[in-house]
Amino acid sequence: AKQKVVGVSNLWLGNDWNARANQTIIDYLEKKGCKVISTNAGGKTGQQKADVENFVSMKVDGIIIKGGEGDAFLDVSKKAWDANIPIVTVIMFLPYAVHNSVEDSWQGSTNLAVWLVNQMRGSGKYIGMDAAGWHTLEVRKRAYGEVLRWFPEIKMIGKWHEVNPADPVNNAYKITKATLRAHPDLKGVATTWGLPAVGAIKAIREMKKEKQVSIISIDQEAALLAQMHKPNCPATAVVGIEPIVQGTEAAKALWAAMEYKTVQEAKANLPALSVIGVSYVATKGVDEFKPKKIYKSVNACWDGNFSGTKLKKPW
Amino acid sequence: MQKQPITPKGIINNYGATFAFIIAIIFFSFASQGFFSGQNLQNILVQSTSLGICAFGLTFVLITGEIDLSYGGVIGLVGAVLAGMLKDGHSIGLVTVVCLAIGLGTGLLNAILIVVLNLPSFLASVAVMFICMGAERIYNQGVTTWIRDPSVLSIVQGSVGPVPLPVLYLFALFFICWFLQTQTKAGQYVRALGENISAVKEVGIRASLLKSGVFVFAGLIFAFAGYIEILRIGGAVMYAGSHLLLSVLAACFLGTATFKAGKANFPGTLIGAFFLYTLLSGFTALGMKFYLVPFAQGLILIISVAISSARRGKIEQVQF
Amino acid sequence: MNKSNSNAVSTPALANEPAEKASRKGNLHLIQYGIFIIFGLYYVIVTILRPGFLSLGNFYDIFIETSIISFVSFGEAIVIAAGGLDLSVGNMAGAAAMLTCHLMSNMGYDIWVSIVAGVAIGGLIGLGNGLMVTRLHMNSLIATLGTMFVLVGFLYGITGGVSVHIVPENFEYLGNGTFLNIPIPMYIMAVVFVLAYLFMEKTSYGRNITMIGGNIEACRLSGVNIKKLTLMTFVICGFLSTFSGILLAARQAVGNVDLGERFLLEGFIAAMLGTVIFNGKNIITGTLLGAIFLVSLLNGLTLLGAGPQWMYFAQGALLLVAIMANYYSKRSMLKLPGKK
Amino acid sequence: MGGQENIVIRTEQVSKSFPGVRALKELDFEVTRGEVHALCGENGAGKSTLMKIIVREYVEDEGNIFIEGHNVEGLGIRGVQELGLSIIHQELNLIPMLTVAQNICLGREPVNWIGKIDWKSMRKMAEEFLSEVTSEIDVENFVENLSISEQQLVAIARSLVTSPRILILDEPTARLDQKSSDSFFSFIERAKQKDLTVVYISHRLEEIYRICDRVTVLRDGKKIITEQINELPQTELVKYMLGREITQQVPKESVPIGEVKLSVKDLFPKEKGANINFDLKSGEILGIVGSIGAGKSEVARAIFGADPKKKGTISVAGKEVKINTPQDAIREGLALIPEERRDQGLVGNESVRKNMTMAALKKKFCVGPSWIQKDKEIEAVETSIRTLRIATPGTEQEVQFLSGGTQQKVVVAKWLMSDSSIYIFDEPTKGIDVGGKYDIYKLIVDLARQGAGIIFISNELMEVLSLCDRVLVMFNGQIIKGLETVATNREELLFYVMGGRDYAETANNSKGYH
Ligand SMILES: Nc1ncnc2c1ncn2[C@@H]1O[C@H](COP(=O)(O)OP(=O)(O)OP(=O)(O)O)[C@@H](O)[C@H]1O
Ligand SMILES: Nc1ncnc2c1ncn2[C@@H]1O[C@H](COP(=O)(O)OP(=O)(O)OP(=O)(O)O)[C@@H](O)[C@H]1O
Ligand SMILES: [Mg+2]
Ligand SMILES: [Mg+2]
Repeated sequence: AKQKVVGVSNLWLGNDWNARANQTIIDYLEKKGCKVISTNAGGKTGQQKADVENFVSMKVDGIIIKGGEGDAFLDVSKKAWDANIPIVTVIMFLPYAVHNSVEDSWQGSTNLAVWLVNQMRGSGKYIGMDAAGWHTLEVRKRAYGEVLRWFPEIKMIGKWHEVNPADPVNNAYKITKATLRAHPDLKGVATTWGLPAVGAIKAIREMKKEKQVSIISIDQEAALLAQMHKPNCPATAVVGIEPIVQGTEAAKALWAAMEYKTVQEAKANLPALSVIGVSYVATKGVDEFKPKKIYKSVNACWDGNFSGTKLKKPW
Repeated sequence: MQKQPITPKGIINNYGATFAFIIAIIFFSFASQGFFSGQNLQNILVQSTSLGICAFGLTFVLITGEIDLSYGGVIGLVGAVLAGMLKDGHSIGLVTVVCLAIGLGTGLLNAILIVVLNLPSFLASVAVMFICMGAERIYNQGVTTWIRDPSVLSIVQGSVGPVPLPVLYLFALFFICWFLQTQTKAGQYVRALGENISAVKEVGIRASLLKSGVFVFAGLIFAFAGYIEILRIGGAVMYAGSHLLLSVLAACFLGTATFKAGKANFPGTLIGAFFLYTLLSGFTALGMKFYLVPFAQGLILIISVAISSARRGKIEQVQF
Repeated sequence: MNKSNSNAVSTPALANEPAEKASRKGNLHLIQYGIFIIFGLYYVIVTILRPGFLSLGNFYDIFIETSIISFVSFGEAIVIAAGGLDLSVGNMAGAAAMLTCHLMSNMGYDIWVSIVAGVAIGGLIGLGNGLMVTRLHMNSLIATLGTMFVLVGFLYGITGGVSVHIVPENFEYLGNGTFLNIPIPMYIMAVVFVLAYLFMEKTSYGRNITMIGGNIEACRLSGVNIKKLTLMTFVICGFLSTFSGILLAARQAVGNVDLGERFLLEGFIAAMLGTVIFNGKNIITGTLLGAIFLVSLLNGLTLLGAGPQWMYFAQGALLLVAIMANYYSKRSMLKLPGKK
Repeated sequence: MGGQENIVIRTEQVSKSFPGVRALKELDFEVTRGEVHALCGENGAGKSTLMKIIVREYVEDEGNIFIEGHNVEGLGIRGVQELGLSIIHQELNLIPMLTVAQNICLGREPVNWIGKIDWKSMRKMAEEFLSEVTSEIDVENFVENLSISEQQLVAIARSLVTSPRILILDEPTARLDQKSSDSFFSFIERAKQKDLTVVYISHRLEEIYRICDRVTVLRDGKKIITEQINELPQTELVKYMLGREITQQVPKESVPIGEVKLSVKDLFPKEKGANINFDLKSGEILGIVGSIGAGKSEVARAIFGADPKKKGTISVAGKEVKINTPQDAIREGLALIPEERRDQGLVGNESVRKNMTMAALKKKFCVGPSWIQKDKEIEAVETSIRTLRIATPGTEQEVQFLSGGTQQKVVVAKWLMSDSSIYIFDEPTKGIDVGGKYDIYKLIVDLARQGAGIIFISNELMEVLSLCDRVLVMFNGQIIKGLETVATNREELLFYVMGGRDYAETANNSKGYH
């Protein structure tokens, strides 16, 4: 059979998670004998769209769109669909994709927020750091807010700060440090992605407030882990989506999709959506992240919850 | 009009990047099957539209001997307002007018700073860029806003017959700019202005009015480029302007090595814009590593401009 | 030495005009130093609202940050002085930082070897920029834009986008350590500042570099080696940019691919402030002040809890204020005709 | 002179100040219809300023200006053009990368109904106006390819496009060589017959006496006198301009001629021109004259290494040297005072001090490899300012604020500091007033006396004849004649400048016929 060509379009490859996930996809598909072309749009949605368009007009056998905004690809993904090219998305949603592999940012973030509330004992000041315009980060931000809004005693200083994606560590460091000077009673830091947390930890260390401030963040960046590994790290909890799992999942789905004759067939047979669970790392107070149980049958669920009660099994 | 000795060396000097462009197309066509297809060439045209249009605005300004980097902010601001107002339910007609008005306004602001107050254009336009970025951020609150109305999207994503609309816009605007600059009085003065402003003043042409006009016109073009870019993407992503900042510069500079050695000109800019996307598409078609794309874009920019600068024989300085 | 025998010449001319010229000076200073007044006021206001602004700790923060951007800014200022512009400073800084981190943490080379390699690559790229400008007669704006694209490719090429976590602790010391309670970067900045100042103000090289910026042809015809000096400005700029990149990596203990990008605009703003603050004279001191202004402006805004939009507005306003101050002080000297 | 209606330009009590300088002081000035009115004065007297106010490029601080009886208050440049006024500026203001035709028609391009320029009729229009002054320039040529002289003619042609009735000429002949001057003067003669009023600014007395009817003298921004030209002897005029008397125009002095200092063999500057050979001895002042684009500057620049040369050998003091850059030339003791002092000689926004020490900075004012000794520098600069009588308020004044003559002295001072022994002066007196010229002649003679060899390039034949020992005539890139100044005269020189072959024979022939 002819060698299959796969295009992987990355919105941005400038951090560990993206680089790692991209590499996982490449490795998986190459092992299957595909030729993989991966592109990096450097954070520019316009260019990412151009990359995908190029894949379509090259008539590749399958496309993975990793990162970015589904809405931007509506028309080009329709074209791919018409040309019978299956698309798998990673951490984004697209109606014309045969499979969307997304991360569980919402649950992870709400859990982190719970942890932060506990660390702050329900009151105090915190700051938020974010990067503007990224869909996945927006979800995380909202999930944080969904929890924190129930605690009027927990107050955000100013608005969400925007960290320059090109300079996340130092920028977050400056913001945290300056805020600590203006508000010495700061108790929490919430960031929506990994590298700002690195800067925040550094600032808190330098201000000797490790005991007072807690940090939550998503992304288990190597640099962040390294900071957490060092002694006297402020209480930190991070949630991570595992890049290898996410990448493998997406690559697997695409490989499966390419085995079908048509995209319709692929879509009919593949799950439309898969959610990759998150993993937690916390230096303190891990109890809030107890593993959740899955009941494989209804009976087991009944037994787990209602056995020994007066309730009668309805079936 | 042109009367310059035609020698092989002269041709290479004047049309270096044009040749490189043609060679690149031939190379990509033979080296990969996917490249030379109607679909792919059409893609390249469509992809270069907003970049090309924005670069026309910059080319106009470069011809006057100034520079205007404000598009780095204007495009984003226009996008934010466009998507935001549509979301609030305003009609596309009104929104279009507002977008163009923003271009007009920033163009005027540039004109006031650069022409009336006589500030150096490089710095003043960077300042305007910052101001627009701030305004953009205020307007969209740091959130990407999507445009859902298909009839609005079809302004850019649609086509007449086989021709995609953006391509029409690109060539129409190209023709307008080219005609204005080379075939009309005002265009002559704009070129003259860039060469020797006191000569223009001396014959009683209102040089400052003209220059202001160029900045305002460029502002309008930038706004139009933003409008196209955002409708092409389908939503106002954050800081869309700074995404285009360097590529637009690169397209204009490639253009200086394309037709008129060392001088900004519209056919050159058009080819410069195509060139950047041709490389992206060609390298993808060949399955090259992604980081080779900027690498090659940079090298080609350097080489073709080097060829056209070689005959200059002296060090060129930057004017602020 | 040919001294003409001037007694015989009975020159009458022009004796009348110079006497009056001295009176120009007065009002000029006020306009020119307007930026100092504005900043003075700004500092007072921030201090009233957020007393933490005026603490020794914050003072250090401002100075460490200043020292990190100062190297790029000095380099850029020197290039600008000779009539060039270097758009690749940010990527040179990034390339140096990533190369150093990569060699040191991933490949296990000695710290100093890695640093030297990082600095050398900056110098080399600078040399490349300089050669393009002096030998191929390219406009520096274009040449360095090209370099910038090439470097983006290079950066992703060597690292694949993965950030490098810095392993050796004593490398971090460069960015975070203190000596006699004063942060190390400030020492480095002080040394570089003094050297750059002496170079630009007290040596014939610096003198001629500024002269080239004024009129390159006149310099060439006066026997100034314009090629060598222009080349030198780009090499110095590349060389100094690497300091910023490597120190920033050391400071944040991680090297990420985009790390240098911020230096382009920040370095440019500081350098431009530097060339206008003292009216084109004494650019190194001016640049240092420019960097301090820029950093303290953003620091103050953060202390006030201002959102990102205000950061953008502030940078735009800072540029405008500086160039306007320069413009009005120049204009009061020239009284540009035709502008009624 | 006639009644009010005959007065075409009238200024009343016009004053204008630049910061620190009062350029014009309560000036009354009148020009009557049909006359050629000369405006004289030293550098910085305010001539150009007055004209710029009249054409509305500057706005006066006080006073009134009337053109053809209209008060120009509130009129723009276009407005006064419509009153029939046209000006040719002291500075050449052409656009190098446009063609001659585009330059001439700038601002008056013929267009068709959609606004497209009608290239054909534009070309015709340009040819028509250019033919008024010269027939030797192709209107399709790019201005950047023209010599300065030719460009000046184009500038004159351009000023005619508005069909002016009043023409202001600010030193039009400063850039014209002898031949183009002649065609320019015949243009003026024709213009006079057509009742054109001309205001003529010039530093060249012979021209003023040749073509002007009346003269106004300005000094320090004040009007000194207006007089019929034939009632004012030259010496008087100069006296009014300077406020004192100059007895001798050129301080001619015989200096002993020594050994060969510089010898140029088979020099081919650039592509054009051929085979330049000459020797220069110490103490000698060697003039080079020639018409438009004859290649004088080209030769000077090739010797100095300012432009790359095709081939040729240059020997200094008998030893062959390699000169490829100005640095090489300076090392061999050469100095070039270039033609365009603002563009090539000075760094405008830097101080007098830095400009003066530029060429010798490393050699004389640095210790170690490059450490500047500022005291030594200041001392040397102050000495220079004193001995050359440079009119500057101090060593730190930016040179862009100095007058033209003063600037030229700064350039010369720069080279004096570099201890050169061979000086090439390329039209050093262009646009400089009588007093300034005198100073420069004096300086050149002093240099020669001290044993320097001097090449003096000029278009003013009289000054060459009286200053130089020997003169080379260039035509079309070649040296066609070498003459001893004592054994020649203005007519002979002009004959060769215009490309004549053998003067003696021609002169004999013409004698024979008469
Ligand atoms: N734009 C200006 N800014 C400041 N000073 C000026 C300006 N233009 C002219 N001056 C000054 O005004 C005075 C008159 O200058 P102007 O150019 O009118 O003299 P001029 O008689 O034309 O001299 P020249 O014979 O050298 O051309 C001089 O002192 C000059 O320095
Ligand atoms: N008819 C012409 N058309 C175009 N270019 C010409 C013409 N004649 C001469 N030139 C150019 O003029 C230049 C020689 O000028 P150069 O400056 O050496 O002359 P010059 O004798 O110093 O003249 P000037 O008196 O104007 O200073 C050459 O580069 C030549 O190309
Ligand atoms: Mg004058
Ligand atoms: Mg000449």
